[in-house]
Amino acid sequence: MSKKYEIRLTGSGGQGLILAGIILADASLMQGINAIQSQSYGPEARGGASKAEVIISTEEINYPKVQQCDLLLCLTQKSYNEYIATLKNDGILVVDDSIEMTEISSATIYRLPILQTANEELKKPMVANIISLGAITKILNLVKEEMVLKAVLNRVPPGTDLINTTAFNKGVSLIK
Amino acid sequence: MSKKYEIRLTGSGGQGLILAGIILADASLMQGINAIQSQSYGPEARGGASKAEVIISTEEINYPKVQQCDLLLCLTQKSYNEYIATLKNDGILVVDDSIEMTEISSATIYRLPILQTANEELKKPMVANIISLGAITKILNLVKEEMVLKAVLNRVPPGTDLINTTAFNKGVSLIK
Amino acid sequence: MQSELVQKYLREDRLPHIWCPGCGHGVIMHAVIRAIDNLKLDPEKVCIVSGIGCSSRASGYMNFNTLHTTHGRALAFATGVKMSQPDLHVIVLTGDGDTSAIGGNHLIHAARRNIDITTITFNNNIYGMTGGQYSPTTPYMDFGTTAPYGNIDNSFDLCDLAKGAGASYVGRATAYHAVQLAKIIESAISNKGFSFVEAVSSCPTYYGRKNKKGDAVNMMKTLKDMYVDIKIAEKKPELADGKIIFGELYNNPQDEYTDKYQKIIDMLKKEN
Amino acid sequence: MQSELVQKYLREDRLPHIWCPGCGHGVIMHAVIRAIDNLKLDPEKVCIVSGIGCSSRASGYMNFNTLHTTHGRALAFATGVKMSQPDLHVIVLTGDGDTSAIGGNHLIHAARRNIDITTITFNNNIYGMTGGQYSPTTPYMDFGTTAPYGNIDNSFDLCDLAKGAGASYVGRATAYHAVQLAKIIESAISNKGFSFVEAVSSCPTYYGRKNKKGDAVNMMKTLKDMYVDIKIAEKKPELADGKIIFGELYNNPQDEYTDKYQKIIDMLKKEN
Amino acid sequence: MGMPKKVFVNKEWCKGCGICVAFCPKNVLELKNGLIDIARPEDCIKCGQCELRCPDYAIFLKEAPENE
Amino acid sequence: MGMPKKVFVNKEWCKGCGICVAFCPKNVLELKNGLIDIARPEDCIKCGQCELRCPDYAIFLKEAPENE
Amino acid sequence: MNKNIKLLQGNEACVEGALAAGMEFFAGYPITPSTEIAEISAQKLPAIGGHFIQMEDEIAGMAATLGGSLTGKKSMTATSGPGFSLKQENIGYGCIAEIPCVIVNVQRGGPSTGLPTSPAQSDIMQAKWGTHGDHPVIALYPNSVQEIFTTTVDAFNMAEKYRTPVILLLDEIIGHMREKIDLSIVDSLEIIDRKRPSCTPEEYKAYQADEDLIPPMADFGSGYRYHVTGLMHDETGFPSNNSKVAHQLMHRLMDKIDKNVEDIVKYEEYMLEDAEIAFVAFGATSRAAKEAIDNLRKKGIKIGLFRPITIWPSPQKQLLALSEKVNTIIVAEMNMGQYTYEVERIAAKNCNVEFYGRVDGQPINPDELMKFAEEVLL
Amino acid sequence: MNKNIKLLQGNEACVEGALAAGMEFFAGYPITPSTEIAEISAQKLPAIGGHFIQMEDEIAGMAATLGGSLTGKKSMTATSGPGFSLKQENIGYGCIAEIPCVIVNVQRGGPSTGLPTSPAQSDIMQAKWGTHGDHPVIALYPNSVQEIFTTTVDAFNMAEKYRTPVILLLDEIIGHMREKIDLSIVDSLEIIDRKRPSCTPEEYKAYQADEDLIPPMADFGSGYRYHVTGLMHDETGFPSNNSKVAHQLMHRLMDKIDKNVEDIVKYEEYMLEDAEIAFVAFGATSRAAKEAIDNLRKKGIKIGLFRPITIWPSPQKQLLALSEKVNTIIVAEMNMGQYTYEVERIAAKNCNVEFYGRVDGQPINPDELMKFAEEVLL
Ligand SMILES: Cc1ncc(C[n+]2csc(CCOP(=O)(O)OP(=O)(O)O)c2C)c(N)n1
Ligand SMILES: Cc1ncc(C[n+]2csc(CCOP(=O)(O)OP(=O)(O)O)c2C)c(N)n1
Ligand code: SF4
Ligand code: SF4
Ligand code: SF4
Ligand code: SF4
Repeated sequence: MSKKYEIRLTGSGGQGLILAGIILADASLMQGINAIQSQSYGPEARGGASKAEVIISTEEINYPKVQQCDLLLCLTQKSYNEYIATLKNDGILVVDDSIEMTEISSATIYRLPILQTANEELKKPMVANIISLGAITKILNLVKEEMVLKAVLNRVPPGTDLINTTAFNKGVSLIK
Repeated sequence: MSKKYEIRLTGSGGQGLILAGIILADASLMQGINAIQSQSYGPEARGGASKAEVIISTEEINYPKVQQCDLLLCLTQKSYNEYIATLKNDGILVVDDSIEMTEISSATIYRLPILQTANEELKKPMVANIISLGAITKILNLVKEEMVLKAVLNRVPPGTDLINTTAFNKGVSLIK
Repeated sequence: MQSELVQKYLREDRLPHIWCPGCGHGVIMHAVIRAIDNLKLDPEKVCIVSGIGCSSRASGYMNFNTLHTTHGRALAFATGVKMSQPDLHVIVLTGDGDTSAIGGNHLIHAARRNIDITTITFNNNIYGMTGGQYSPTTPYMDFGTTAPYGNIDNSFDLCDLAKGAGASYVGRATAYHAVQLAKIIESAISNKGFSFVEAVSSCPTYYGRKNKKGDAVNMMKTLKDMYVDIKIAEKKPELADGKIIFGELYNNPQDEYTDKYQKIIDMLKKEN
Repeated sequence: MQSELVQKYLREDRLPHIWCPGCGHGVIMHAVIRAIDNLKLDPEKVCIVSGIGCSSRASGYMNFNTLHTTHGRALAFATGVKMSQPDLHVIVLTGDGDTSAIGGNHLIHAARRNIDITTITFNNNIYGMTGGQYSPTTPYMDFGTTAPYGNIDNSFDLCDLAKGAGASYVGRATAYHAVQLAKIIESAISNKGFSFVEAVSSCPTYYGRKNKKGDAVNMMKTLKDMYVDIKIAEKKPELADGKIIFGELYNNPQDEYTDKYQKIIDMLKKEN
Repeated sequence: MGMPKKVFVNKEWCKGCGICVAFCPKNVLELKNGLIDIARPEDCIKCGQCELRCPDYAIFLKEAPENE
Repeated sequence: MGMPKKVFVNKEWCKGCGICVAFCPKNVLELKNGLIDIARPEDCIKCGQCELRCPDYAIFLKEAPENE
Repeated sequence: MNKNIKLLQGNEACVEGALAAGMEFFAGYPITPSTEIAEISAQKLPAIGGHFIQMEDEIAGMAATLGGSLTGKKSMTATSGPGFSLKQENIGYGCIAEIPCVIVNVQRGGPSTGLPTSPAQSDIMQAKWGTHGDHPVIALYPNSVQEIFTTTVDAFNMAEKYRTPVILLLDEIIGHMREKIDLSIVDSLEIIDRKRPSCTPEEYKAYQADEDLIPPMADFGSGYRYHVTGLMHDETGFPSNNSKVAHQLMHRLMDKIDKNVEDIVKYEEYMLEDAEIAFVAFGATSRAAKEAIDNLRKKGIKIGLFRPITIWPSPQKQLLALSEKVNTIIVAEMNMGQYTYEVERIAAKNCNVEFYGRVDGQPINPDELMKFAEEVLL
Repeated sequence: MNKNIKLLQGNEACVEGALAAGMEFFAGYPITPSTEIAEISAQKLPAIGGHFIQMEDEIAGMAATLGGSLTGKKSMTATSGPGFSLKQENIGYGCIAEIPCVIVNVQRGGPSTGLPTSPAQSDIMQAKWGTHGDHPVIALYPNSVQEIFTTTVDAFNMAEKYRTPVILLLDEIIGHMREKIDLSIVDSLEIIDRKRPSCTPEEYKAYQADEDLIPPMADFGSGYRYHVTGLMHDETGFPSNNSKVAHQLMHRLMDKIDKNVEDIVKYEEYMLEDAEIAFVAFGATSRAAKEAIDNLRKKGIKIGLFRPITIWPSPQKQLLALSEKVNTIIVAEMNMGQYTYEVERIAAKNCNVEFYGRVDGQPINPDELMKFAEEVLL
């Protein structure tokens, strides 16, 4: 059966969401699943809301941009406000629990302490992206966790393997 | 009856033939006859053969370039060699008498001591153009002599009226 | 609520500006409006011209006649403005890339003509807008995204270049030396002729990060440490050792271009 | 029949050249081939690059690898040639308009990089090819077809400009001082780095006529009178009064650009 | 003579660069949640360093009634 | 050692600018019909000024048998 | 002789037309065969209190021309192929920032330096497509000295009316030839000035168009401070990334031309009433075509000429009508078939479209056109 | 995982393709969204002994690229709209002097600075007509990361084979997206090098073409001294004003492309077998079209896609055949209808040609294409 997910990762400029998107795409390819990653450029890229997109699919991917999100990650209020409308009715919303949400009926919602885990538990704000990735991997249940972790370790700077592994696993464990 | 003359004045760079062409066109306009003047640009404009063209016509002139000369003036051997072929079979050829001519059958030929008159008689080599103009005016018998002379005086530098008038009249008198 | 100066000279509704946190450009733009304010220029007669780059976005924030042109061409547009309407105060705000890379020719020619335009180059030693490529002012062997092994180009001393080309006023100050910067800009605008001001800026986002220069605060401190006032340097040269001099570097008023042209106009008027 | 030098280095079948009677350009081109001959350069390894203008036609007459480019861009093309094939001797022959008007930016940037290119500007103070418009080197208040009331632009001192931008060798001589000119060109080519030579030419056809400078012979004599050898000027400054100095004006060898790039290549080779 | 001056901030414009904090000679300022905060207003000597150095015009002195 | 030198002209290239004539120190040269002419070859001292200055490479010294 | 009758060079007539239209500023860089336009401007402008400047290159010439226009002065620049290529970036700027000005391109043989002193008509497509991005284009192409004068006036008028750069195409032949001009028309010329704001400075939004799609334009220094940018911008003139704003601006820019095609399109029809075959030609070539037609008519061939004076926007309606009437259109141009593309696009569904061209530096002459037409008829 | 499978950005794939094709020299100037191509070249070239230089502007970048190619090094430059405009003059030089090289234009929103970080496809016509004078043009436009790689190789191959600058068009979307690429093809790539002279230096005439219309090209410094000029020139390479020479050169330049259209034209057909309606689209838009087609097919609509990979010379034969087969062609492009002109020219006599476009900085998406197609069908 063919599966296709349009995923949008949103937050603020410095949160490394583009890297997260690349890693997810990397991991998909490793597992033989197609993936396309893209991002928004422009003044917004400097602070303000930032957006990375990944489409992963067991079939060929034609149109490379996300049209309606199957899964939307929001790490900041600003990005939540801006992108919530792009989530499919029956999509999956992953939000940081610091965000105030408006009513959403039919979406599956994961309200997770991502930033808090990064800032307070791991004391590394910059791993919020990897925590998110762990959670998303678990939720999607399409690309294998070990693949994603391998992809993480391929892309992060040398010497940060441990913290990133921890972060990833933390993310996975946030789900259930 | 409509009359149209395609005239090409050829010689070397410094001989002032473009000015002669302009003067002839000027004079034609003064008399209510249409005229177009043009010239060749290009490296040739720096020394070497130089070419000025005038078309005068009692009718409207469409195509602005000379196709086949009704009248060809050649002041140098080089220009004669280059342009003689562009003269109509029944055209008029005005050549300086220093030029060695190849056989031409049907053209009307005026072999005149233009350069000699300028250099030796008037001791002003630069008036060869005006002498030529006098001769051509007389030959064509279309634009009035006084018009051409007026046009000459309009265009030549102040203080040279006398020598140019003399030159023009000399040119006229070279014909018969 | 804003400061009076900001209210008076900036377009509040266009702020906050797009510059990154801690970018020196904002400080420099502030100095420009202080200079204009001190000179009591009629804002209607001030024309700000810029090219393309982070720095060149300044024109959009300033409440004058403002012209945000194409990359490198600010001075060429400005020359048209000044030449056709000599009563305008024309001020060009530009980046190091904008003025000295693609725009280098217009800089030297405007300087040569000594046309009354004040050029203020926000020099952050990098192309900020496009994400950190080296510029003609990137120091030797510093890094840029297009100089991954270190920059082998020698860098321009923009003040020398402008002076050599014919500018009649040349000054330099940094975003740290903001008070002096405003003073120099004031003198530059006052000079009737081509004036050049190198306003040393800092780009923590690209230049800073690529070259491990620390955060915005650190980069400001570096400006403080690296530059020394020419007046101090003249008095105590030992204090200037290994440092770059700032201040009024050259001030040599000369006949101005549009004035000279006006003389031709006047002469022809008389003749007729 | 031709002189040996002409036979050896010029394309006889392209001669006589298009330059006007008495134009200084021919004398300068002669000096270039004498310099090349003295240096015994392998003609196969010499690349002559020019822009557009009377002067820039020189490339077509010279029997080397020759590249006649677009107006003002000779140095940019030359930079590509040199950068991609550093073992070539790259010599740019160009006009004052070509190098310093439209090509000004490439001049200052090539100089800044100190890339091993020798630029010889045939400076006739006018745009010859297009018929006598003023150029950035036309003296103040001289006439050109676009300066019918006298030129109000200040003129560049090309040597100063090149030096200020970073050239490591700068020299000047005139078409009259043809022996010295060849010597300076020789030194310029020998300098491994960016070298600039201002070869003062004369355009009797346009500049001369417009400015009543007499015929070609006269203009040559004027060059003789107006310029004084730097060595003489240094010994007897009074002889240099009101005159322009020629000779080797600056000679300060510096690391060369393609050499520095080669070091990066070598470093990366070692790493692998 | 005008009223005494007071330091004001515009949090909407502040980008939290910390420059004002670092260059305040009296340590009046702090970053709070990444934005400027006038932590010790009573120590302020109205030197204007913060206004001079803020790249974002988010902090400045202005005349104001003493107890506004 | 080479043969003695002699002054040669190439009339096809000469444009008659007169520069060689003016700068010949021994007044060897003349323009004739607007082109170079070696009027007084016997006075030539083989200084090479004409070759140096001719913009058209139309006059030069070359080794040649004395009475060619 | 009528005092108003003069013998003028085409390039000279262009300057005279510009001055009659109100030109006060010229910035350029010399290049054959356009240089006389700069030279005569240099001579004439200061005499009327205007300004001329020779810039360091064509890029600067274009930039300065736009700068001059922003202060309210009617501005012009002139060039030829290589310079026209260099001006392209800033021409696009003029289009999006809606700055009126006239850019003259006296065409010569290309590509590159090509045949710098020979005529060509090979920048026809470049006039429309030379700069990046979609943009509005008006390009005019007269064919006589008299018409160079009036068309230069038209060019300024359209530039001012539609707030856009207007390209005036000439070719080396008509630019350099001297011909009769009757300057008595000067008195009856309609001169259009840009619409300036009638609102207060506070109300002024620099890019808010009136119903005619044209925003009033204030002179720099006249009390209306506003912002001009080459970025996509909204009605206030300030940059915007908003896609609706971009859409609106782009469509308005194109519409202000497209919706006024009737006003902008100028053309001449010659002997088309009963024509079965028609030349489409412009500039110098159209004069050869006329002469060819006169001769062919004498032979009884029903042939005529459609001469677009407005090259862009193309006279689409008229060409379509023509294609419905004649059997064959021969597009004759001194290039390798540029306008032919446009004529084919419009006309090929209705009639046969043939191309006759030359790219050897020689003008197309009447004889070869006659021959070609006769061959087509076989 | 197959080691050859990688996730690469489009711009990155372009550099990898260039290196695979043999690129040894890159000269450029940064501009969004092409900058990564310069950045990655700066990083990779010295490692293989090649050279990278950041020039002072795009004009210089283009000039240096041509200079580099003359020494025998395969050379590339990359830019976007404003820089592409600036490069035009020297692109024309490359065409007439027949200097192989690749010019990448990663298209963004224009005109002028426009929407610098948004995608567009609005330099399609500029790629053909941007420089003055008639000149040969090859322009290619891939639509995936994999194809960017192979098409960059094609671009170098065609440049070398036909001795001409080749334009590689990308757009911000495909330039910046990351996608799977299978690099195992590298081993089987055909790499073409320019034909070098086999004669002696004495016999060598630099612009004397062989029967294939291509003159062998010697590297500067390799023992063949010759002259290169942007003036019209004869077989020896030296300038000539002779009209026969000019005619011959111009026609050979055009013919070397026109006569090899079969070799140069690349395209993809998708679901066209039974199509009654067809999209014509390229680059990112063609991907939206494919998705739209898949969806429309599900609804039973007989629709397909013709995707030119070679944009210029246009696949005239194929488009003509298409027009004879379908009722309607919808040209979908992120501009105001540029390629539509070309399709109309070729196809309008046979079928209905519709245009669907966008110029607001947003990609054309499958939904709007579906809607448009359905409306057209009504
Ligand atoms: C013709 C052209 N080339 C390149 C660019 C891309 N570009 C935009 S800004 C810029 C450099 C900006 O650097 P600088 O002037 O130093 O200003 P900063 O952003 O650092 O303040 C470049 C290369 C462009 N917009 N136009
Ligand atoms: C882009 C471009 N602009 C303008 C020209 C016209 N043009 C050709 S040569 C020249 C000036 C030549 O002057 P200079 O370089 O001083 O050389 P000279 O002819 O005086 O030796 C000009 C303006 C051109 N060919 N290309
Ligand atoms: S990128 Fe650099 S120069 Fe640009 S706004 Fe940010 S800090 Fe300032
Ligand atoms: S126009 Fe002047 S520079 Fe050109 S060849 Fe003639 S004399 Fe020399
Ligand atoms: S300097 Fe300005 S932007 Fe920076 S922290 Fe202080 S108030 Fe905020
Ligand atoms: S210098 Fe040369 S060109 Fe001039 S007259 Fe003498 S030989 Fe002839």
